[in-house]
Amino acid sequence: MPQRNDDVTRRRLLRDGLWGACLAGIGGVAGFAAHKGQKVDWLWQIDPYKCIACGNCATHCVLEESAVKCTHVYGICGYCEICFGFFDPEPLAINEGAENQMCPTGAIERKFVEEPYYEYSISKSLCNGCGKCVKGCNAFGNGSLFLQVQHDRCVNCNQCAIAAACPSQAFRRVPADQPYLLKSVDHV
Amino acid sequence: MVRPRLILVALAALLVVGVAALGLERFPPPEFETDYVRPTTTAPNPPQGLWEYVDAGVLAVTLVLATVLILRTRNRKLIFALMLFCLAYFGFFRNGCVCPIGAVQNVTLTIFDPGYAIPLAVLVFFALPLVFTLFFGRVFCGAVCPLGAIQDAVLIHPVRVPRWLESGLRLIAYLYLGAGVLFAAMGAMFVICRYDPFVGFFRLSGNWEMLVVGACLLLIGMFVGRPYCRFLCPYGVILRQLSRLSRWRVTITPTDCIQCHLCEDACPFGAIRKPTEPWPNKEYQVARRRLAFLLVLLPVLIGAGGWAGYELRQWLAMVHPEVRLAQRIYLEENALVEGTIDASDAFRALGRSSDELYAAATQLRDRFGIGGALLGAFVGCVIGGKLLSLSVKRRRTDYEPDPASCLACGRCYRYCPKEHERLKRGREGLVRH
Amino acid sequence: MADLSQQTSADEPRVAYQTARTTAKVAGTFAIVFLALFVSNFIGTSVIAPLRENRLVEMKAELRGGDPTEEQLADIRQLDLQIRRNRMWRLDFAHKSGYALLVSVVLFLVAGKLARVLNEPPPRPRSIPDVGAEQIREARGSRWTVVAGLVTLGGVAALLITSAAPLAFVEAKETGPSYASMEEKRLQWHRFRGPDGGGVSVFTNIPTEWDGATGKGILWKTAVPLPGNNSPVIWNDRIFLCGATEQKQEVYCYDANAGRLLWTGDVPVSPAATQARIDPMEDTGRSASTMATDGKRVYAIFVTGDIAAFDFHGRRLWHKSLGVPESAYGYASSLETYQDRVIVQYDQGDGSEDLSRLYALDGTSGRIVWEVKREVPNSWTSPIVVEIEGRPQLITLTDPWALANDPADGAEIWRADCLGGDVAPSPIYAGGLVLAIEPYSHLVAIRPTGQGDVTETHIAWTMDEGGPDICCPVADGQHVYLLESHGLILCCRLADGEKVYEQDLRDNFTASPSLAAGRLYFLSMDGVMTIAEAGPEYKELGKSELGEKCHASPAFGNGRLYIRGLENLYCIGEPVAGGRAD
Amino acid sequence: MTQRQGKMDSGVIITVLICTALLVAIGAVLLVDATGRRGSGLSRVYELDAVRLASFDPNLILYHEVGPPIATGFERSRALALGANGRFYIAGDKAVHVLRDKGTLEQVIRLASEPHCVAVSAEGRLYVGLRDHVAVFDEAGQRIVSWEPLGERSFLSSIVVARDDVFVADAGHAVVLRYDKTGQLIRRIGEKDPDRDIPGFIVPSPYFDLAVAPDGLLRVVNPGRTRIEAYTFRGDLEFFWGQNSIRIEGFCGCCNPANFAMLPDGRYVTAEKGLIRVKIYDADGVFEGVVAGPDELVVGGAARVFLSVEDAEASGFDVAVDPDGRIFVLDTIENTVRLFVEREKG
Repeated sequence: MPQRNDDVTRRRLLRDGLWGACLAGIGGVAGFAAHKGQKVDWLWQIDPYKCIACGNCATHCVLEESAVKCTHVYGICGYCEICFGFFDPEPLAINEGAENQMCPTGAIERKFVEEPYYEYSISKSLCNGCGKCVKGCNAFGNGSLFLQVQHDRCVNCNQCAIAAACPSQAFRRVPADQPYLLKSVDHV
Repeated sequence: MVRPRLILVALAALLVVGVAALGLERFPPPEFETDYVRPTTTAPNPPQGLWEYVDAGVLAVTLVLATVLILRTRNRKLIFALMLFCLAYFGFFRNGCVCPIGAVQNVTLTIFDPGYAIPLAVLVFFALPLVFTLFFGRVFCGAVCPLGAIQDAVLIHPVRVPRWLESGLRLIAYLYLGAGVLFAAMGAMFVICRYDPFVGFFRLSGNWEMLVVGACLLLIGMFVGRPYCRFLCPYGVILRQLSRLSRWRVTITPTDCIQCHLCEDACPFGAIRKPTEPWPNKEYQVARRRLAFLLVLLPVLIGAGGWAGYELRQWLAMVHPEVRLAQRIYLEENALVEGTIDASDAFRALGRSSDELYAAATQLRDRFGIGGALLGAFVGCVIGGKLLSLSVKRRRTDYEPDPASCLACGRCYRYCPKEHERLKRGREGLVRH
Repeated sequence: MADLSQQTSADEPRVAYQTARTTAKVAGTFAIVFLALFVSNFIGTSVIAPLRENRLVEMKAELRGGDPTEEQLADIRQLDLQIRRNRMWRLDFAHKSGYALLVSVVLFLVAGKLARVLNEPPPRPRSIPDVGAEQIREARGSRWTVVAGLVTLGGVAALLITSAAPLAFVEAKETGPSYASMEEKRLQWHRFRGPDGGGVSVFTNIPTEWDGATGKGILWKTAVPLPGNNSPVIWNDRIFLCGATEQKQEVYCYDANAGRLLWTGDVPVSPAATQARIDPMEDTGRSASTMATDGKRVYAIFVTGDIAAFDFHGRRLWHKSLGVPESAYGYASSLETYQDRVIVQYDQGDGSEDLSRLYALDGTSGRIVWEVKREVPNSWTSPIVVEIEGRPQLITLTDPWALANDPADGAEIWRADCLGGDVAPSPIYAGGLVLAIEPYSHLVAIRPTGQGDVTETHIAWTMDEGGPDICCPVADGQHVYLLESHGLILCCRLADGEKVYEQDLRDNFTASPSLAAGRLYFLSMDGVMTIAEAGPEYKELGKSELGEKCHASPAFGNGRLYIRGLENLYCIGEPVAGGRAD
Repeated sequence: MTQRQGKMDSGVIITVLICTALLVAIGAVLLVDATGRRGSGLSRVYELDAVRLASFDPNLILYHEVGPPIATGFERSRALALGANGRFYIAGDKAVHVLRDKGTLEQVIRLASEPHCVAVSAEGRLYVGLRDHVAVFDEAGQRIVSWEPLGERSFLSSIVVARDDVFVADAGHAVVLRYDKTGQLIRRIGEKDPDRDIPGFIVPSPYFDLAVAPDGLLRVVNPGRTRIEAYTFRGDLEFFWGQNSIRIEGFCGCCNPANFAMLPDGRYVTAEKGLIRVKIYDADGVFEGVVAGPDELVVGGAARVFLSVEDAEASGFDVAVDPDGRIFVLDTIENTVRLFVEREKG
């Protein structure tokens, strides 16, 4: 039946055409994407100037222990004796007693440097990224404490769960060769 | 005349009110008398980007291996072993991110967001399985995809899903793909990743809700073969269509079908199609009329879908955080809700003007109008096309897997007597050599 | 595995099967146990830990009052340590139980799978008698499911489309901006003396006869709680007016059809005003300024300089003080709206201190959108926004300038030096001319098409046979009618200012004359409305008495006339008006 | 299968299991809080309740705001000084704006860099403190002289002109410099000196204010110790007062008050950053009352205090007092000058 043969050839032609079109389509999309520059990977990071330290970082991370932790830039720190990132707003006394500390996980260490300066540092293993100290330091201090995604912990989800839940849209993708958005220290 | 200038100054003054001060300067830290040295801030480096390329390489190798195992060696045990390896590597070892399924969104965002581009590795993850599918059918699904693998591994007691139910449920995947692409294009959210049910298992950590969803899907997957792949997977939708055109593909029998019926129930995914029998004459007439009606219906469905999608733009846009924020701020400003939320507090603290926000949100809403219309048209097209394809009589003389639905798992091979013959020949050949 | 079963003897698979089955059962049990542990740990983290933490907060709060003892401090430290230890322990436990769960599940799966494979029946095809029919059935079933899916999707979409869309802010933008257009305002009485402040009603069905004593023609009458000389403003079926005493400043919204008081809005007296002890002239009162609405919000300002905005449901959107105005007789300028802004003419002082301002405030927030400083003394006129040659102009009268500003940004368009003294009658725009009155002196007509100082170039004519000190003019396109407060009506030709007639009503007036359907309405302080035909000669059509003293100008709705007496608000008209204006 | 019955049963069980799992899965998907609408869910130990911390008895408010705020015309306003003639001198951005009483911009003095502080002498000369040096301008806004720069580390934060002297607070070096009017450095005041019982200033943030009191002594904030110290012009520490507390009678945070001014009768007007509040202390440093609290000073009130980094850094409001005791507050967030006057008693 020549009729049927014709039919089969036509169908095959159509199929081949479609096949070629699909291949070309994939190639086109891939080519477009490949030619857009930017060959490094993306990571998630918090813009400290947008962050309001709402606490979502502590609980919305897909990791049991959040990948977001407090970061301290010493160059901005005033080494205050009475640090509002360290002390409860209404401390009973100015000492390191648990009742006077602000950090609920006890992750901030206070170390005497010299009269009247104290060094504060974050134990990353204890910090859960709640941002309570960030609020205190921002409001009263120099803002040397702020939250950052720690890239040794972050599993770099394609859609960061905290980013989706961030009320101030402070999360953004950053190129992997500049993985942190640290507050700048202009004078150093 | 001084007045106009003063007005301008006053206006300028008014304009800057509410704009938070920028350009903060840093105040020098104390000068220490002791030899105290200021520590530098530690910011742990991200894992080396090299892994990405290793992943891409492993993907390529496993795809080649999968193709060989599925199409040439036809050995289910080896396929299963490869699948377990991929599950272990891409899933548990590499934490299942980025996977080709999510990469659809990255590629979409690349196309629509001028400030975003994807690294080569992600591009390879997106494109390679597609190319392989175009040549060899769904070998990616069969042996490489970790999400498929985890489901395949738990499949213990397969039950048949009635064909009618399967056809209906499959629509969800199309919708999911459409929504995933739309929201990615708008920069709203990668929904496919946010609602990935299995990645939590790979990481042994996750939001409990999604872990529960994953557990439920796996529970279902013990009886219904690969529920995510068949009814939800957005990437699978693309692979289905490409697989229809594939050059080489899985065949149940290595040679000719002898119509022994033995493979009939072999496929846990309901992908094996029986030979067709001629319809009664009456049915032909009905079918022809139905086909004509559906052909007319198709453009109507596309149009209606597009219209509905456009009309739904306000709902769709609510997925975008900017739009949600604008809505909230509007409600608060007009005293339509009580109190504030974190997002509105943050908005005010950051000193953006609400008009600016509304303008941005309105623009987004309009873009969602276009996107929604396209999504609607796509859904209409899918449903119309589905109805059409269900109304066309296909001619099959043998038992063969439906190229679209076949997940290339290789389970059916051993059901075919011809396959046993082939294996036997092979063993004999081996002995002969 | 299948191959294995084929090669071994019959018993072996049986044993293997049993073993696999038992293993699966044991592993499954373990999995359930670990799952339970995992979940209980999760519950511990999310329920028990917060309870402890809250207790810690309470303990800290208790100590804050007095001097803490050593034991109390020790208790707190103990609890704090416990909480933190627990947290680490739970994290660790979650990790371990997670792994254990994973291992047991994997074991269960492997064993279960093995058992299944070992026990698998050989492939046995089902015998289907009629494959063709089954295929047709299947296809039909599938089609129906797809149709069902389509219907579901369509239903959900329809439901969402027809229900209220969530994006109110776009909605507001889409249904036109969040304010009424000038065209819409034309059908309302949105400010002092209605659209353009001209005192002209677009409705022709305004009542002409009533009697307060018998109640004839009076649809309703309702008491207004606080005194005020401001006039009602109307938006559809709502009437707004306000009143004030030294302690209280209130805004009232009445239902136009029944006279029911719908809501009362409170505008706090600012402390500055309390302290300043404002003592306005009695004729002015504490609430002389008429409110204005932009169709979405209403605005009120009081003699104290306190200004507030309310939505139509009575929610106060904002209030602020513009500073206590220095006004000789008390601040009395009424408000005007332009788009979503409220325009405040805030002339005060004696002109030497640079106190006077013209403000445009954002209606939604009260923020100052623009302000113009003007070196003019206090005045009592009200601003009008009128469209002239397609462009809106904000016209204000001061001493000595008649000024036009662009309501969009406050930029001055033109000014004419033509007034003096305590200017009180507001401008009107009629027949292409802006008409301004200098009390006791003259009426001046300015062509509002100039730029800059137009004193020399754009004054069309001046009629200097006197000018009212309180009442604003009204014009019908041919003539302009002036009403002096002792009752003298002065009618001039609009084209050239030639006097046409004079008529003395022998009564006292503070309400400005109005015009509806070619009839002039003059409301005397005794509440007597004289209605006369507009035209080149005076022709009285009748008089109607309200029986209550009236200081405020009447407001005109569709078939209705609203008059504020000293104590009551009257609605004059038929029970069912001829439909709504819009 | 051997038992037909058993198979039937397992079919039912499987169907029920699948349906249950499906329902649970759908429920869980709906419960996912992808948008953060449920908040963090952290317990009360993680709360920093600004509203509670900032609350105080409203009866303590002795002042009220008068008139609309006057726009400074700056994007970042820094300091406010009052001239003898009722003029405002406002430093900000890269200029000093001179405003007449009701806010008319009279003069703009452009500068090459950002001014940090400004003072006007009785003769009408304008002393502007830039980052590391003082520039002097005449009444017409012409630069007369720039004094010697003080070095890389210096950060001038306040300047005050007495009869013959000019005092400059250098926050970077935590020292007060006494100059004569020609710019000759006479003395460094307040450097740590155990022999003279001077503890030294602690200045952790760029706020370090001073003033000359009617009693002829210099008053300097020691922000790190949250107190105000009185020095003679020769640099002897006479007395100090002030306690650290978030309660209304104290100065809160690491370093406050950020700015202060002296009322004509020797009382103090203090402005705190962080928890923004302006308060009155009597001449002995006993808390008297509040001019305005966070709710009066900031849009959004105390709740906003802990949110914005930029707000917090810009929250060092400046205060100035005119001879009638009216208090002008430079609102550095909204960039306006706001006037507060005393409420009538009773």
